[in-house]
Amino acid sequence: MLDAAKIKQDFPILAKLVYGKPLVYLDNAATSQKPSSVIQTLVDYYEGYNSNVHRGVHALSMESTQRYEEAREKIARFIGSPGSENLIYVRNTTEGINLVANTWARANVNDGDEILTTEMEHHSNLVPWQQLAKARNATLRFIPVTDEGTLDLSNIDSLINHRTKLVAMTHMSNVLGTINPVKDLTAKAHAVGAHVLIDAAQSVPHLPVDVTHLDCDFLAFSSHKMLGPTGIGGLYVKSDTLEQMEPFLTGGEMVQEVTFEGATWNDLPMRFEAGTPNIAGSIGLGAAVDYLEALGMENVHQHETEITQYALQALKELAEEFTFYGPTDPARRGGIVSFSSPHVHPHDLGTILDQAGIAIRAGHHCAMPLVRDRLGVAATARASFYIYNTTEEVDLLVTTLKDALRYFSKSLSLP
Amino acid sequence: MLDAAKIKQDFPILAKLVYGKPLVYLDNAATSQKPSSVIQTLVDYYEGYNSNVHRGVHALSMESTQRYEEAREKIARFIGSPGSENLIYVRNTTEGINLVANTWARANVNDGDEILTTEMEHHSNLVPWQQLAKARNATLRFIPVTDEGTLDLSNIDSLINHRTKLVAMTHMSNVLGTINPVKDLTAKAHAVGAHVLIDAAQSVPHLPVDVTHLDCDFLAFSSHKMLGPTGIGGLYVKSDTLEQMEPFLTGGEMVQEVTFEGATWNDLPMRFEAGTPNIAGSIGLGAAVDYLEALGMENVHQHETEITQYALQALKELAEEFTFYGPTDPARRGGIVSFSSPHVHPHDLGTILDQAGIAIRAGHHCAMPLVRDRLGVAATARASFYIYNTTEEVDLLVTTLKDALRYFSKSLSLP
Amino acid sequence: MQEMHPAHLDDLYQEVILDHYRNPRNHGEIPNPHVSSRGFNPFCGDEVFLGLNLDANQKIESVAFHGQGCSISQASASILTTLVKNKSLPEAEDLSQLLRELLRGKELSDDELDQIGDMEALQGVRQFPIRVKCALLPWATLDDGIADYRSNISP
Amino acid sequence: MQEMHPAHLDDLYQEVILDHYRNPRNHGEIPNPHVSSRGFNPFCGDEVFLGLNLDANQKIESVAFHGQGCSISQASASILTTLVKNKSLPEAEDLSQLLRELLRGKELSDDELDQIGDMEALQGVRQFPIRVKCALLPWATLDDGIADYRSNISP
Ligand SMILES: Cc1ncc(COP(=O)(O)O)c(C=O)c1O
Ligand SMILES: Cc1ncc(COP(=O)(O)O)c(C=O)c1O
Repeated sequence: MLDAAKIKQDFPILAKLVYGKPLVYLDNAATSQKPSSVIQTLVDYYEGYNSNVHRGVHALSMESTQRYEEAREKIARFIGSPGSENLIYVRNTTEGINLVANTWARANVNDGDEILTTEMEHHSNLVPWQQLAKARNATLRFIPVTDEGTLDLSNIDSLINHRTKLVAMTHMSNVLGTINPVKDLTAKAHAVGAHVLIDAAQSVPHLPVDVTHLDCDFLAFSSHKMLGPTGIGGLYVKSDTLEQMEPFLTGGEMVQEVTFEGATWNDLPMRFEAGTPNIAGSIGLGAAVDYLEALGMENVHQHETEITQYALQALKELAEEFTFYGPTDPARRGGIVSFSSPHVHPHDLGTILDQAGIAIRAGHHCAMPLVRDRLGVAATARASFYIYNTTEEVDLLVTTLKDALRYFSKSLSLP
Repeated sequence: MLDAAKIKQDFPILAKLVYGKPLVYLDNAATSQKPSSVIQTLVDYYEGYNSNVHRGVHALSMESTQRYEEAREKIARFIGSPGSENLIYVRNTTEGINLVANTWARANVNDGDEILTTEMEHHSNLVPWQQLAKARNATLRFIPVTDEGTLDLSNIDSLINHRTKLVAMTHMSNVLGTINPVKDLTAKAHAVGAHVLIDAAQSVPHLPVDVTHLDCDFLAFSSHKMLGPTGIGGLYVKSDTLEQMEPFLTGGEMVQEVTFEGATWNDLPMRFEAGTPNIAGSIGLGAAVDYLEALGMENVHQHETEITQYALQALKELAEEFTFYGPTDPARRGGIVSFSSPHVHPHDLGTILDQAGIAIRAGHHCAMPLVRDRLGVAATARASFYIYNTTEEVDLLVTTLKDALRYFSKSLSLP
Repeated sequence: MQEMHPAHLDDLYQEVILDHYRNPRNHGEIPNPHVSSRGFNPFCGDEVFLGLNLDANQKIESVAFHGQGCSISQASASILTTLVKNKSLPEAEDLSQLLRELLRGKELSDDELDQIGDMEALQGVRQFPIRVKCALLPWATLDDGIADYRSNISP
Repeated sequence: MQEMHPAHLDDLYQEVILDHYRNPRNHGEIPNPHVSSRGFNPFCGDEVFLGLNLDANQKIESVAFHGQGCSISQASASILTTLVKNKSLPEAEDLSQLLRELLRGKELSDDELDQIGDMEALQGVRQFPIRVKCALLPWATLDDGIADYRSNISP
């Protein structure tokens, strides 16, 4: 396991007290905390070389452009991209997916075609495809989710068929923690000529991810969930597809030449980056990648697997009062544990845990169809782990959950 | 005039040396520098209450949501918006304009309609309309620019006519410094039932801007040009229009309810903000607004007018070797001075000034049609001022320009 | 971070609240209600369905709710049903307004306190700003239902 | 900020460079050239048009350029025209490659230095990384033109 206590020292926020109690941050699937090195990178940028990129002849602009593009190279390498021109900077995973929906998909998905997704998607990898299917008169189909919370692949060979133009699926569920067999599904999709988009919002921060190995056509992720700043993320697009794509947003930076009548497009990936980018954010994400690479993504994943196993074991004590969601096989899941109880609503659990300094999330986790229609509850409580979480924190979670249960179902005062 | 020397102390970067010389930053139209208060706001966010917004029940999430929405209220007030729900957070001006092009304009501009813009637009307020005109079979027309660099309104009553659906124009030119009579033009446009979009990338940072007074339908601006962080900006939309607009990007945050079949949209302005936003950036922009409001936008504008007048006066010495662009009437222009010389190419000027620690921009300033087709040069050199610039800096600019001229046209060594 | 003061869970989860949560009053559905509406909080997924029937004098004769959600939203809905019965629609709206004021921190007069019954127990929610919208959800749903009803009878 | 060392303007603007800039060689247009291309730098707007004719032995018989841009891009274009004359296309491409290496910091052999003539004066550009693309623009334009020409004669 990682030395989480030592790692914690790199995260200033984790030294804070909440209501006088040490912060136990278990809401990492929503957003992660940031190490000093990332925060300092932002300060260094704004105090040292802030300047617009790509067009300046002065010292500041040269430096900001160089660091901005170095960050791109670093991030591209981190996800195994063959080149940095395959990595488009976007605001977040959501924008990355919308970019694909509005460019490649709009041009390639037609009347009668099928888009295949899964029952466990985040709204960001569902609503854009609902909209696209409506606009192009295509059909949106779903890979079902088993009761255990894994993809039900029993009918996959009919779900992925010659009408399938795109398979859009999450690498790891933000509710169940399930890690999906995206490489196999990509191979199946390619066999029928379909493209594949991977929502990697939960995987790039937590697992080794290699787009070349996965062979996917598109992969989107968010900086804020992987120790980096808010407002930045990446969309990887495979070269052959990228070269065919028409621009999405237009304006400064993404053009080659402009006349009053029309414009020609700039080289890749700038063609997809209109206007002044989130320069500080990109360089900050580069620093986050440095931090994660120094730990090693295999170690990050292993740490979270161990914490999750520990948590699932510890939570067994509560198995009578709580339902726990997601695969039982630890090899098939990441560091996310969702649960609910008929005795205490997740929202009330959230408040009680908050008073103990423990931050979890309660709700539908932007996956309403999965939570409401498939799990059959209006909300779950969710604890999600990262590199700085410890088994002691899990112990505190379990103890406080017990207190909450007692508070709600038996006596009326907390111990 | 503002006490620029005192203001400088608030900007850490302005204390830096470039090649051993004090930084003279005259590239403010590209991006501004940031005061400590803005940088500290980012640090406070990441070290103190970083958390995803809108959905959390824990202390960090409550605080981040509250600060994020307070910043929105502050920014909305700053531009005179009647309510904060009229202010959509976007990445930059470019995204704001594209949002309008892809929602309202796509739904309301039809075959045979006209979109009116000007010959002095930044690519970001030109290319989206070229693309829209192509997609909707509409005609893009241009208000010409006079030789002095102002809008030629002699034919305005035929340019704004019953076919005009949208007038999209810049409030202030980023090349010429010209301030356009956007309020009058908005009234004219409304008289024929057209909507009005104002590109306020150069005005909101430098002039008092009040959307209620201007009565425009859309107004877009960028944080990075107004002391704020990169990767954030605002799009104001008037209520009646906003309520009719269909969403642009879809996914998390912008939905009300989602089923496997479809989705309903969230309240305004969240309906237009898909995915995790640039939370730190928004709060940082709020801090930038605080800083500007403490100075007073009237004072900011006056300071820049005075610096510009001083510069135009001082540069008169060079009138034989240089062409200066833009209105001669100081009341009609902001703090931007573009110039070119047949003796020294702007790019070479940029390098020579850079070696003296002076940052200017050289090129087409993302307004190629204006610079190449209307001014008739491939590039200009541009000095642009802000609150921290002083007359001493202008003096140094003038001296160094003289050195450059001498270097290129007469002798071969710098003094 | 702002200084966060520990609030008192016992103030939030007062016995009255937990009792309404565990034993909701007027839980169920009214067939063909005169006024009906659904409230939904997109951020947490809480949901309240409210139905009510009016008598000949336009007073609320019967009322019922069902839904899913946290103790606060469900208890508040239960409290609502006990308070609005036999009230006119404007009187029900006044109660809704009173709760908003209570939660905004206003001190209520003795007269007002008399009217609000168990609603007083929702005062503890003030210390938990994020839960205020839970307490208001059923009341906002009521307001919506009444507005709909009015626009339907006088189009 | 990284430590920025003052570079030497006199290294960038060597007399040879300024002379080519002020008195460009082979400036103009070749009617119906065998090889022709246009180079454009979208970030600064520099532009170079290049045309050349080949003799019966596929050697460059005549060459001319015109365009707009800074002293470095225009001087580099002028130098290019003086160097490629009487060269074969592969030889011209080798020169282009040599300039790239020179600007990347490679030390050239005496033999190589002999070939590059006035191009040596472009060495000073190394100290001004942002200007490297100015020096390369005409040569990239040449490479593009040759590639086009080849794909046209053997489709
Ligand atoms: C007038 C004008 N419009 C639009 C823009 C585009 O701004 P941004 O790059 O922040 O989207 C700029 C800035 O370069 C500008 O000066
Ligand atoms: C699986 C998954 N997809 C997509 C998203 C959306 O990410 P963002 O809000 O950064 O666009 C999230 C995060 O909430 C997620 O967990």
